[in-house]
Amino acid sequence: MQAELIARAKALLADGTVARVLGWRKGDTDFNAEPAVFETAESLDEFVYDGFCGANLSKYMIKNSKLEGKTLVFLKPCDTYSFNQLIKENRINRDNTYIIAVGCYGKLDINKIKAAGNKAILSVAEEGATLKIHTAYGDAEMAREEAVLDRCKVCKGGKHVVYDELASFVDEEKPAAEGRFDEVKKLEAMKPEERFAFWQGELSRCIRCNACRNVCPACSCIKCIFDNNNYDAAQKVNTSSFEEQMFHIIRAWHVAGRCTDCGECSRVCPENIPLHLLNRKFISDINEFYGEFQAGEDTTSRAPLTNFTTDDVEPSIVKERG
Amino acid sequence: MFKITNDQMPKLLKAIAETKDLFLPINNNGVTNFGFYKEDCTPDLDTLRTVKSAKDAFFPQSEGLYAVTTEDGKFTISEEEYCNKDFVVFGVRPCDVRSFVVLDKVFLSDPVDTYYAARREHGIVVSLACHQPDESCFCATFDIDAAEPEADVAMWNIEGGYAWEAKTEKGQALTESIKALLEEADVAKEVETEKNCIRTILSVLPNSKLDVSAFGAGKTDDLFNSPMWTELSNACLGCGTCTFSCPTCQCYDIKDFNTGHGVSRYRCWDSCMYHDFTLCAHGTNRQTQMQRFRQRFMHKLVYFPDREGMFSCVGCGRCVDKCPQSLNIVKVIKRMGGNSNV
Amino acid sequence: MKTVTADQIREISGVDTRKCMKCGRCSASCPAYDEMDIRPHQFISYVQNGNIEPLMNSKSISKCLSCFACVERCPRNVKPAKVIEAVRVSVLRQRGETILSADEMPELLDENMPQQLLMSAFRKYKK
Amino acid sequence: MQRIGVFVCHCGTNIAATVDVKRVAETLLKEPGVVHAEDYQYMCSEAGQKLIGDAIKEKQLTGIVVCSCSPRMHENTFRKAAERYGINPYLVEIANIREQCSWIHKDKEEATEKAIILGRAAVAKVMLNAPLQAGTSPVTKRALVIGGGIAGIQTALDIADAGFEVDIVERTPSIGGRMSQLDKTFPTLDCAACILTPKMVEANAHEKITLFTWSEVEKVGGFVGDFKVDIRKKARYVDMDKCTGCGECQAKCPNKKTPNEFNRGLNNRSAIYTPFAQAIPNVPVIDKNACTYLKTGKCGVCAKICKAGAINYEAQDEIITREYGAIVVATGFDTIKLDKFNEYGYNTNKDVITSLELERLMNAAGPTGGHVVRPSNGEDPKTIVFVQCVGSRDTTCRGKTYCSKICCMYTAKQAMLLKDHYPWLDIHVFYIDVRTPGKNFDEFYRRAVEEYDVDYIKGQVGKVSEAENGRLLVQASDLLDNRQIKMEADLVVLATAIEPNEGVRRIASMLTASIDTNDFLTEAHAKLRPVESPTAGIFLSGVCQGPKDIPETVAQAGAAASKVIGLLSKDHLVTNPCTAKCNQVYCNGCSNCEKVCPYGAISYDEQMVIRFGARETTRVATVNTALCQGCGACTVACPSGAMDLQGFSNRQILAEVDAICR
Amino acid sequence: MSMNNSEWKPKIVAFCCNWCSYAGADLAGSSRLAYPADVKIIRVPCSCRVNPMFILRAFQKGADGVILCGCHPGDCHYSTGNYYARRRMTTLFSMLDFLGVEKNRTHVEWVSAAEGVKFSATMNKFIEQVRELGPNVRLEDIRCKQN
Repeated sequence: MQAELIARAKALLADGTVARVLGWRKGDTDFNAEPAVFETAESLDEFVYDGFCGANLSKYMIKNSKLEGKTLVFLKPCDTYSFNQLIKENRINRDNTYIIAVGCYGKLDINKIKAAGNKAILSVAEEGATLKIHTAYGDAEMAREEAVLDRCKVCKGGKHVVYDELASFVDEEKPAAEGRFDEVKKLEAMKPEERFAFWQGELSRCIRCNACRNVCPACSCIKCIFDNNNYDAAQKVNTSSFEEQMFHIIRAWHVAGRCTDCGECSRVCPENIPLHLLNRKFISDINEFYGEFQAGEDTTSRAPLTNFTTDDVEPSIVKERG
Repeated sequence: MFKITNDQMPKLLKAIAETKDLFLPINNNGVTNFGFYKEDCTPDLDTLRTVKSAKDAFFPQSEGLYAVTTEDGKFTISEEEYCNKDFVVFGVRPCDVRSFVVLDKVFLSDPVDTYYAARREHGIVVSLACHQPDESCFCATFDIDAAEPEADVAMWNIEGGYAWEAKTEKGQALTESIKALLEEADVAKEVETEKNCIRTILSVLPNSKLDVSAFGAGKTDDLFNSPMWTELSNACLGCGTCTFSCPTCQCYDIKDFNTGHGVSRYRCWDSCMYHDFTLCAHGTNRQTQMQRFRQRFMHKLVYFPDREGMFSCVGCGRCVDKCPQSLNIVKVIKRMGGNSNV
Repeated sequence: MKTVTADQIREISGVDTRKCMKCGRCSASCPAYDEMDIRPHQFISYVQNGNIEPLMNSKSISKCLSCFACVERCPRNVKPAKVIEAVRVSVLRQRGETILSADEMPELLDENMPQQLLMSAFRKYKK
Repeated sequence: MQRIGVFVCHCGTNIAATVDVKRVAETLLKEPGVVHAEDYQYMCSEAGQKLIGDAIKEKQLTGIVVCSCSPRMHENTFRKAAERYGINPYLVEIANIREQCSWIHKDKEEATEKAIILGRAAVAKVMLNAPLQAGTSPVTKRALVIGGGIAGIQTALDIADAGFEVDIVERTPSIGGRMSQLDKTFPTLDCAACILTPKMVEANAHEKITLFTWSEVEKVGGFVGDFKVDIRKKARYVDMDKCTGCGECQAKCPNKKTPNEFNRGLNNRSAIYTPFAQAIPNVPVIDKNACTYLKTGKCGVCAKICKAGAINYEAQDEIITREYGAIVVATGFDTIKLDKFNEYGYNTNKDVITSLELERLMNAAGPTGGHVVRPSNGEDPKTIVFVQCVGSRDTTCRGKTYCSKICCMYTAKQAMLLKDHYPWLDIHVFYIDVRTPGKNFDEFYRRAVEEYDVDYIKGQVGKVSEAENGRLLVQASDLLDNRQIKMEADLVVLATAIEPNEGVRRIASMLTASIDTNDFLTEAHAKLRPVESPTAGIFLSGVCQGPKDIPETVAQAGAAASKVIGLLSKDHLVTNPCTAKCNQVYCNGCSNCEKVCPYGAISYDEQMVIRFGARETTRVATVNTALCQGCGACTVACPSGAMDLQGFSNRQILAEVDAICR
Repeated sequence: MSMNNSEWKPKIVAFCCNWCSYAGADLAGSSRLAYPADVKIIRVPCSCRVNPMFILRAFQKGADGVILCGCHPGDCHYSTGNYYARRRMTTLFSMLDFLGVEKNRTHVEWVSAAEGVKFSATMNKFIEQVRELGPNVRLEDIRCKQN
């Protein structure tokens, strides 16, 4: 499938349809491919598309779609939602974009492979449902299933909501996984003090590196209020536990109704804080209060928080539902 | 040399914590970071790398400097107390130990950073050799021996426990204070085996000895205008993961916080990856992410050697592991300086 | 015997007698009015004035059918029947004995007797 | 460096009795930035304002905090004072230490502490106040009156007489309203028609007045001085220009089975109808729900009969858009539904009627030609019982908590008139209280008792049922005699509570005028601004604001008119400068703000901005300050904080929060 | 702090919209309908002006409860402001609950300009709720506590 994508990209570059290609470049190991822009056919030889290409490229299109000429971008099913949402918010120039929809069978998480006890990994090979892991301390195998990112376990399905052409290996029919809100429900079922303890434990690890924010396609503000001294809220570190909460509550609230649940925030968190749960809680609330809503499904509908009906639930619902 | 068994280790930690603050790797919900010892914490000496480095011990992510209060229109300034009590930083890996040397160059040179100096004076570093180095380790590039910790006390993993060797006076004193829990033993042979083991693994790791000949003092003109930077930095999100996990990044900002009954002035880490880094009234700090990205690596690999005669990277590999988009100093070194492992 | 105070009546009944605007719709609606010596609207007024003794001795408390017409029609939600009930309860409490016991019930039953009457009688005559 | 002056008002003893004003001033003087603080008996007085002026000059103040009554009361006073003494009026902040402090707290220590904190918050806010310049907006010199009853007619006439154009929108086919249904009016017993119809004619003939009958307000946009209103002119099916008002069509219409609304359903009307003989305009409408032709396409009698050819079955609703400078709401009232009062048997017994129905029975133009009969059988009544306060003063879910105000008087009127016509009648009035405040009102009521022998009984009716002989059995209590009354009657008249007309809530929300739980429109101030809605440019006339009788309504109508005239006589209005403002450097161009703006005040276009040292052309938001009303919805929708509200900026509110919480 | 609970006075911040609730508060005042001095009102033009940030900030700086009052749904002076506020606060409060913050520390009440009685009753009830919870610790910023 990688060869197919390279061939298409080269063809589109050659016939002048696109001026550049946004994809992934091989890393110096099997598992650290990076998002990259390719402008020549030769450079595309470094292009890679495999299980470790988890990064969502849609946010890079804010920058790239402003450039002269079209940009070819490869989007996985879940990335297309982010892309659509950015179109809705006028952040991306769709006309300047050429999208090849690529299939996805769940992206791999190197941390899970490491957590399974593999140290000093020299290579990882995907062979069907099995991963062959070669390390300095010996070789190992593990089921691919066990090494996929958490977000892929609750995959939204194989459908691409926006694209110009589909790659051959795309499975648009791939069903959505069940249980997307299970973790949220589990927390909801806890007592408030348990929930508080849980989040204290998690958020206390936050080092305020802003990776979650900077990777988030919805957090694409020209300047974040947490960086802006005009707002009286700028912070560079979490000097107290309040600031951890403040940052993550406001961040999640700002993207509520706009977050497509792409899961990048949790993927990039160096401290493994399950940040996606905050976003997913908002999604689950919005679904419950205002009807099912999937951000990025289209480019025109009003986001739930910039919309209303006259008979919306009252805030007291939070108290009433126990 | 002493030996301490795995069973005795918790007691040892407790004993140290009784008289001194103890800063050590603690596991919190599967993630290990340095933190202060508490009765119910889960010390974790097995994890090779904590997410954040040990640098917090001497240069915490944020620290109060002084507070200003007003009453009846008068200002009162109360300074934060300097560190005045010995504390132990435990389980520091050799790369992090070296990072203190880098920090010392910055903070102990004139004018001396008194807050840092006070902590350095009172800190006792207990280091632990890297039992199982990882693929992202490249400390040997900077002549750090993962098998030979250079701290107040050095420790090695050996069968059934750890070998313990005091290397300095501070280390001796600490050893004396907990001698009851240590077992005098001739473990030199086991330590030697461990060292060999570590070195053997390092030799097969892909990055263990990178070629950094393209970098170092005087290389500014060669590298600054390289077209490579654009390509290398293209995917950079501008987050602070690399800087905040880095043991040698030493940049900070000074900020004020209005507590309602006064203003507390504190300093906190800053990241050169941030667009408001070193922003001041003139408003023309580094404008593009490429410039910021270049600054970070040029600083570590060229400017610091220019000024201090040493690289300010210790090859711990944290940024290699943690960069959200898999950009890192190893890629920079390899791409700009040739691909070979020497 | 301890005297019953107006506050106690108000507490038992949950009625705020100050709400009464003296319209008389309770008495106008009362089917047992002619049987009563003290009328529903007077009950409110008496309690408001703290004059409980006459109420305790009034035959009205056993004449009230608890039909709640007064409660239904009162425009101010005053609930005179509840006040009457409260006085009745107070009297029974003072009397301290059960006049009607569950054992006696079966022989009093008759097929056509509405359940509600039974309940109301039980409420009325049992402590 | 800011130089803030703090002025603490005693408000006589209103504040000073519970707040230690001296201590407030002294404490606030120690706040950073405060260079002057003093207290005074009445800050709002001329002398008080001069104190402020003197301090501005002497201490070169850059901001002013007045600790006094609610800003809703005197913010404008102090802003004007500041301006007069040379500083921008928007550099004034009010700390509300009367309504929200001294009046609700008893403990002096506690109230003083709170006053200090409120003062501190105002100081913190004023430090960040920016001088704002109010803009101006033009005034459309035309008024809209919604409702064509006596209130609407009077308001329109007064405005028109002052030389301004007025449109009246009336949803029924004719103007005239409730008053046209009445027989005589208290306390002088003038014939309602005699005093109303001339006004109706005048309104119709007035060159400045345009009537839109059989029309409704569909949509309201814009703001004071420049409202844009869509009016739906419902299809009349009769050409207003051609119709001569001969009435032939109504006489010949074969379909006469529709209950006559004007007569409160006491008789029926034809499908093509004018509500009453003196209707204005005297042009019938076709009731499309009743007309055989419109429902089935068969009939067409009216079209055939009409010599003027005025019938047009193809007519459609028409929407016209008109611009106005001011809008007067005069939507009037109706009687409440009596479905919840089964004990009176209104729905089951034809001889139980509301007082408005009695008016129709007594009216010479009514269904019985003014002859009062029992609706059930047309016989003359011998005994009539009036029940007061049906649904009024009722705190249960069945009625209204308020006193309907007019019932006592019209009942006395009706009783007297009945006795006048039918001296043999036996009339009983059951009352709770008889309320007759008003000129000659009590005298009027006493005449009913003393001269006309109307039997007033203190007590209420509990139940009205049908006696076996077909009469009504009234069960009531007489509280003074302490007896229960069971009497037979032929007619029971219920003094039914009144409520604002149905649909007023819809109108209020279109106008964004505030409305209370009983659906009465709220006045801007109960005493000082009784005919204005809090929403600028919206005025209130008649019962839509609260129960009132005809003289009061007419008086209020005139008052509303004079307010409108005051507004329309200006060429420009000063606009509120507290509008949203977009910092385009930080604007993402995401359109979130545009989506939540209720006024369409935000637009987007490509503009050149200097961002982080570089020029770029990008999509950014711009606020049209003439349209923006300053609600702030956009500021919260904006994730980057680019959108802020002047006068209530993020930093100002946060500063208040900080000051309060510290 | 060595205060016992009966002496403890909560800090309550109330955001009131200018057109309804602030006027309702004024009416409560002119009707002398008492409520504890613990409540301090901040006037905002509309409930939709209230940013979740303001609420969190209040907690950070030491508030023990935050209440937002606006016009009744449908009665907003700006026609739709309170509908947005309603969604914003519903989601925010739900999130605070999810993080384990006590639900009774936050409240939204619709109070019209005519509802002085309701304003006063609402404040009394809210303060009572917050009193039962005691001081806010879950959303506090320890730096802001006065020693």
